[in-house]
Amino acid sequence: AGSAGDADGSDAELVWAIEGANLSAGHMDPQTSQLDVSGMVQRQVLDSLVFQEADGSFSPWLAKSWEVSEDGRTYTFELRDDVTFSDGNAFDAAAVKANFDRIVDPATKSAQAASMLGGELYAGTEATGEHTVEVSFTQPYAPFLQAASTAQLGFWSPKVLEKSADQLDAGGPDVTVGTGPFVLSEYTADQEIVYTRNDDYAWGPDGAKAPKIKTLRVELLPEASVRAGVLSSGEADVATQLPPNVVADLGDDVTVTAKEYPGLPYSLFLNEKHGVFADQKVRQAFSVAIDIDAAVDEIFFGEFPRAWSILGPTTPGYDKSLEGSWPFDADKANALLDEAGWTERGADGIRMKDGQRLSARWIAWTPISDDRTALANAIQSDLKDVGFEIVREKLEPAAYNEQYGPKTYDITDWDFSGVDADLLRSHLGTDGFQNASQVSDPAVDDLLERGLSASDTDERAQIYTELQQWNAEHVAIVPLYVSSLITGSAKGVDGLEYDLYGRPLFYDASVSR
Amino acid sequence: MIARRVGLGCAVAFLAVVALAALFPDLLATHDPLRTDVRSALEAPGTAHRFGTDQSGRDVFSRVVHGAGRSVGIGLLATALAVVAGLVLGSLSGVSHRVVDAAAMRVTDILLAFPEFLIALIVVAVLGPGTVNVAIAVTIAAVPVYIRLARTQTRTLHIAEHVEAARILGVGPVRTFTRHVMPGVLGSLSVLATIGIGSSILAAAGLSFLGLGPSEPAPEWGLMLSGGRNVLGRAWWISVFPGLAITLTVISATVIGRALRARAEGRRG
Amino acid sequence: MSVVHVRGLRIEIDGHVVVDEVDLDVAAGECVAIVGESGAGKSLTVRALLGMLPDGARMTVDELGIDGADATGLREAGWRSLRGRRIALGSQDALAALDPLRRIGHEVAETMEIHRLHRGRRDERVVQLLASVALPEPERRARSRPHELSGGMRQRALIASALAAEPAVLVADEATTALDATVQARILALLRSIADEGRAVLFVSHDFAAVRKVADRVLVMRDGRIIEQGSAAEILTSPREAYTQALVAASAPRPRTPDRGQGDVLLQVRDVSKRFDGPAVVGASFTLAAGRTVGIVGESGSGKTTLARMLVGVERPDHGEIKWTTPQRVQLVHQNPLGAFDPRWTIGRSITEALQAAGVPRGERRRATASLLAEVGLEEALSARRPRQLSGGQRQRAAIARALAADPQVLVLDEPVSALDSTVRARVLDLLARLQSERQLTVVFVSHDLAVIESICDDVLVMRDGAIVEQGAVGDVFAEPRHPFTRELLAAAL
Amino acid sequence: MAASAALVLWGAATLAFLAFRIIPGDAVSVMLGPQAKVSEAVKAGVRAELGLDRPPLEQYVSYIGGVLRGDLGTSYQLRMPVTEVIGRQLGPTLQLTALALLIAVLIALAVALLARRGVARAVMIAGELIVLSSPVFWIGIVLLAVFAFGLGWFPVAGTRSAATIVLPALTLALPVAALISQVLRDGIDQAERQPFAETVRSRGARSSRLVLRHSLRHGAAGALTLAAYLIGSLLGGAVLVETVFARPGLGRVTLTAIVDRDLPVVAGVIMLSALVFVIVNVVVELLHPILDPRLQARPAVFEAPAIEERR
Ligand SMILES: Nc1ncnc2c1ncn2[C@@H]1O[C@H](COP(=O)(O)OP(=O)(O)OP(=O)(O)O)[C@@H](O)[C@H]1O
Ligand SMILES: Nc1ncnc2c1ncn2[C@@H]1O[C@H](COP(=O)(O)OP(=O)(O)OP(=O)(O)O)[C@@H](O)[C@H]1O
Ligand SMILES: [Mg+2]
Ligand SMILES: [Mg+2]
Repeated sequence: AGSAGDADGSDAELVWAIEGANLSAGHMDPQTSQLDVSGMVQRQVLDSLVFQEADGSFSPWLAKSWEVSEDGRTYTFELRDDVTFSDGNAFDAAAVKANFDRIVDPATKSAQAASMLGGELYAGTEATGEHTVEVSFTQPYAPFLQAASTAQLGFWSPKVLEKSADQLDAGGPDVTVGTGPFVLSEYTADQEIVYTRNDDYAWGPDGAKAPKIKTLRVELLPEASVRAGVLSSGEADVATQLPPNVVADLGDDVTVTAKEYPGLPYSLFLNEKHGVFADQKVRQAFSVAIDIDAAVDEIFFGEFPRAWSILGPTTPGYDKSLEGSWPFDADKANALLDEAGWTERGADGIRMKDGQRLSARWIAWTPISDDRTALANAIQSDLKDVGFEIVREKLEPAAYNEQYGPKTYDITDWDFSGVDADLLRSHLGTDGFQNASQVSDPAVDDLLERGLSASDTDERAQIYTELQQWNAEHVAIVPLYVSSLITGSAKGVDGLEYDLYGRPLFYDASVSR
Repeated sequence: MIARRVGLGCAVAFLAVVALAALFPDLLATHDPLRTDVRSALEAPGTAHRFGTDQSGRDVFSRVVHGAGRSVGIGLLATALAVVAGLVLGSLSGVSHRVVDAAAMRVTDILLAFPEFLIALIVVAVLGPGTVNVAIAVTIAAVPVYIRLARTQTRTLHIAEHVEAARILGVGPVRTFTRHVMPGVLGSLSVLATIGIGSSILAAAGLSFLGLGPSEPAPEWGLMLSGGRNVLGRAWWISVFPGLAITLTVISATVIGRALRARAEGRRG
Repeated sequence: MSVVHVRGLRIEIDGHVVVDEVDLDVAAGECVAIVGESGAGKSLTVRALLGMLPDGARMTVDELGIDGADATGLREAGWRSLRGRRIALGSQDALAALDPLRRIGHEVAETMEIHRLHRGRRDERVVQLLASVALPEPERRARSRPHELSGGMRQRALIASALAAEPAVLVADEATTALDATVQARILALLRSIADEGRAVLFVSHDFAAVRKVADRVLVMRDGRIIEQGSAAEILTSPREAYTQALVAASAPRPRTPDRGQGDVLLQVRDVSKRFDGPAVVGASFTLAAGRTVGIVGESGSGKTTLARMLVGVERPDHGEIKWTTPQRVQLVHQNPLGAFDPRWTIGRSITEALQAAGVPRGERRRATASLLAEVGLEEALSARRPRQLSGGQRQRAAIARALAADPQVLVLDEPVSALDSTVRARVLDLLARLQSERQLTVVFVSHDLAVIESICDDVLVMRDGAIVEQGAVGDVFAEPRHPFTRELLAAAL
Repeated sequence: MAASAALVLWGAATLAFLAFRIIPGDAVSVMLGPQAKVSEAVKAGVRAELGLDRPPLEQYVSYIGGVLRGDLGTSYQLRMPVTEVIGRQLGPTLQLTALALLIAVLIALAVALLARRGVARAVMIAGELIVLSSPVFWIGIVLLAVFAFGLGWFPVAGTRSAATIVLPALTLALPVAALISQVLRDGIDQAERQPFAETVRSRGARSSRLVLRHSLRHGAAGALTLAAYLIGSLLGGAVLVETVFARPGLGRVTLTAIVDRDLPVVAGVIMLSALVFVIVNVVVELLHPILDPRLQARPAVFEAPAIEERR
């Protein structure tokens, strides 16, 4: 696909195939969407204050330098003065304030970005000079720098925020306007996003200038086999979100990069305020009734490790001691369920108690990949063996939200990437926006609070270890496996880099045939 | 002639097997259709698993057998509902006052203007996905066709000479309607319905394929086909057997329907 | 020297011999008619002369010469060069025999195209041909399509197309059967003139009246063999074979039934009109006396059926009055007996239903059915059959039997014999005459066949374009027609 | 004709409007983003903005008014005028369906004309039965497996090279071709059973002349009506084919809109489909008398073809 124009390839086009099925459902704005894909694609347009290097350290980006106050509550950024949005507006302290204020504004309906910006803790942003900005929090907020390095806290042109903020979720050429290395020049929902080089770009991370390729064409191909197919046939240069089962078939010309997601592994969330999971014994039984090792190993061809904790092994604060601590044990599961009083059996072998079936309803959000479907089948089958019925409903986003809102399910599932263990706050905190298990435990809230303000690395690690152990006993979340973002790039693609989440970065990418 | 007989025989025999599978799946199935065994996932057809296993190690043969009830059931249910609704609405329209009849037929014509599959999709959009909703959607999509046929047949029969003859002989209107008109209409509808079952099965499979029908792990042919399409190169059997099941069932229904129609039209063979 | 020369023609279909030992000669300028009952093998014989037998038919012939060419062992390609060029076919229903989607001119010109004749002058030739068959306004008609022409005009156009390549032989298979008597007469005259111009004409018919008008010689076929032949005069006046005698007798005018005498006036019809898309019946007035048989006669579409249906009450007049002086049980026998029975029911069940509607108690219905069937001369076993499993004559009898189930006083019969063969027709007419006298029925009899009307009716109404143009006793009207249309009808029929 | 057209369009608009009203649940909650913690006041604002708080009749009148002005409303999800959403995706689907129709007609003609009798005919009839009894997505998967994954003749997906459209168009075309060739063959057979066929042969014509000059035209009338109906149904098929081949287009938009309950877009698709029906029928009504002059006198009727053929 990449067509070499000039000798330096400055007219080159790089085609990048991604899954992207849900982008059109109002997920084009990382400031409001909680989907990974949203940040992944809009990284081309959105720059951040700081850049997080592969070793986890931070380097300047839109901010030349920064300072954290003694009490850990105020971050002062010294901004570059040569940055402009692609619509010509200057990037300055006011733009930072406009964006951050928008994110936390309840009318914006932002969940993830708002939470990364501290949520309730966010006290405000002050432009103390034209290019100096102070972000303050009501209490010390350690994860902020990491948050500030993500696309979720990237910057839209203030003009857009003023005039057409409501169109940002839908996205479009004159709406999706940032300071990034590319400009979104065309967008056809469910089809493709075309990014064109921002020729003026000179403020990239680590001194990156305008990209080498002229056009980055993002093809939205929900079918994994099709993504693999276009990569093999040369129609696409880079394909991400490849499932392990196609990797072997890709051929030698394709370079495969797999990067384990940091953050919360793919897990099941057991709703403890609803139905049978109110009983901790039932939750524990559930977690040991599944032969996770076998299922994950077979279904993902040994490519992905099974998860033992609610943090992935590459996440700072990971508690390695949990490994092997809750192995598959059907007998134990049966014993626990007996103890919990589910001793009768229905005609179909499902356990009963007081005329009620031991049944849990799992809502899953579409689209669902084949391997996750296979995993779910295995889970259902294993649980049926101990007399536990799982009814799984596959729901389209709108229908899913109808159930998710009032929390009328027993189980739901997802993984959540994040480099900072603070992401647990959104999943286990009483007010967490992803608290699908409906955990409400003052001790947990206290731990999360302390993790937030602790600036000492060891102290934070200790806090998050406690949280992981709390879950291991309490079983609000059943982690299943740690997935990787698998990206294949065709021969001729050079200079592709990856961020900490394994997403390709195109600052230096080039393509030649 | 003989080939056609043989074809008809095969069709009847195949549908008999499908019916057996639908009513008593456990007689034919070799495994539990829901039982996974990840260690033997993606096994090729062989002695242990006649049609191989899928990604979760479930037995494809048993799933095809157990899927018969749902896949064919939706088609049958939808067709039966459509025939009943069509018969009632169409024959009522056929005997009502001209204005009522004209209005009813205009509405039907407007519905007929839309592709059946699009109507089914829209109905599912309104009702939400699910087995029952798919059956309803397919019914609604098919019903205008039956209404129109029932109405035309009622009209034709109402003025047909043999009905008129009965009337002249003094046979009462209700009796004329129930003895001469209704059975005639029902006869044409059921012939159409035999062919319509095939369409309904296909439409339902299409909706399942799009993920709007029954959901995993329930065995359903359209869904199974959809589930295997990403591993076609590596495990063709996951898609191929349910696909064949759909095709053969629909062919059989169509062959029988055509034979019935040929008989109804009086030309034998 | 005969233009058509056949010896030992034999045709088998699916192993059955349907035509055997047929010898045939037609000379130029001669018109030979083949007559015989339906299914006798007439059509197959003449189709064999064009090499156009249905799939599955096998033909063997000792000698076969067409216009001097030996056609004995021809293959399809050879036949094609004969067809149209040396021997041409004009068949029964001209509406269906001309491609309805093409212009008449193209249809006529097609034969010339196929045989590459008259290149460059075809349009001219087409007009000439159409003129030669006496089609009015030939230029305009060449641009018309078949549905825009009347039946007679279509038949002319079809003959013109058959003559386009100047074949030596013209085969006319039932070329006049579907036509009204008046039109039929004109076409027969045309065929005669074609023969007189020097072509060999082979005319197939089961209608002796038509044969009488055109044929020089007549061949009588039965069960695939020619059983008798001779000059038209010989065969028609002194047939040797009993079969031929029966055929001739059936086609000959039937003896008139004696006048039945006037009873009380039963029905008064005054100024009745009915429109559908156009007027169907216009200002009809007449009276019907008890015990009489009234014939309604007229061309197709003249409103006969509509009037009859109004008498029975299944159709209401728009204007005017139909008044029975005393309540009567009136029954209708439909034009098409096949349609008049529920196709899913056995004949017996249909008759039983009629008996039930007439109030016959359940226990007696079986016996009554049997006696009704016996009355119309059908075996009781036939009551177990469905309408399709009966022959045309049997169906018509069954329809009459069912009408009798209601014990009618007045019977309205719509074209009860038109679809029947002449021999079968005679039997049904006899049945009707007998029933009428046995049951003292008053009968309204619709027909377009004057001979039938003359033989069975006391009075006649002549209809044209919905209006009754003449009425009176059959003897008077037929002897001294006053209206020009009646005269035309009578002239055509005789 | 104009009246029938208007009636169908009005019916479609009403149907589309009803779809809005029947949907269970609150349209506003459905359209607001995931996990939206929105106050009732905000919801009421959105509702007012969309006019959902007005009486149904008023909403209906304003909806029909919008339709008359060519305004189909704004997509809930894409926040774009529906006309624009559809307009953008119409191109690929139009290409796909037009090519499919062309392929279908060519295949149908070839099959109906060339496989007239004998074994070829029996094979074709069996082939048609198989194609018509197989779900279109299954046909697509088989074609993909054989020609793209197996033989590698065609690319698996994508939109940019011309070759990518071949398999999807063929998938969409096969069932249509099978239906048309069935009807065409029946029509030709029926025409050749009519007495005029005998007349034509009695003139010395070859069977090729009979078919090409006479019976094909008879068969074409039925096939044309059917083809017209099938043009509409191609849109339904496009949903499946575009999904299987991961192609962009109206089918995908329809499916996404249905899944996301983006009702203005669904309504737009309904209107589009009615418009296609009307246009196609107008064209067919104009073509029919050319094929069959007997129809000239008859007033135009909007009718779907005989029932058994609607598969
Ligand atoms: N295509 C055919 N297949 C089988 N049998 C046929 C076919 N055509 C004619 N026959 C049989 O051949 C015999 C002669 O038929 P033919 O059509 O020559 O009779 P016909 O004398 O022309 O009768 P009609 O007066 O009814 O036209 C009949 O018994 C008929 O059933
Ligand atoms: N139900 C009807 N609807 C519309 N037009 C009708 C109807 N019945 C008869 N007509 C028309 O009325 C006219 C008279 O028809 P009718 O059937 O009475 O003629 P007929 O003399 O019986 O002709 P035939 O000898 O062909 O049976 C015809 O022009 C016919 O087309
Ligand atoms: Mg004949
Ligand atoms: Mg009549």
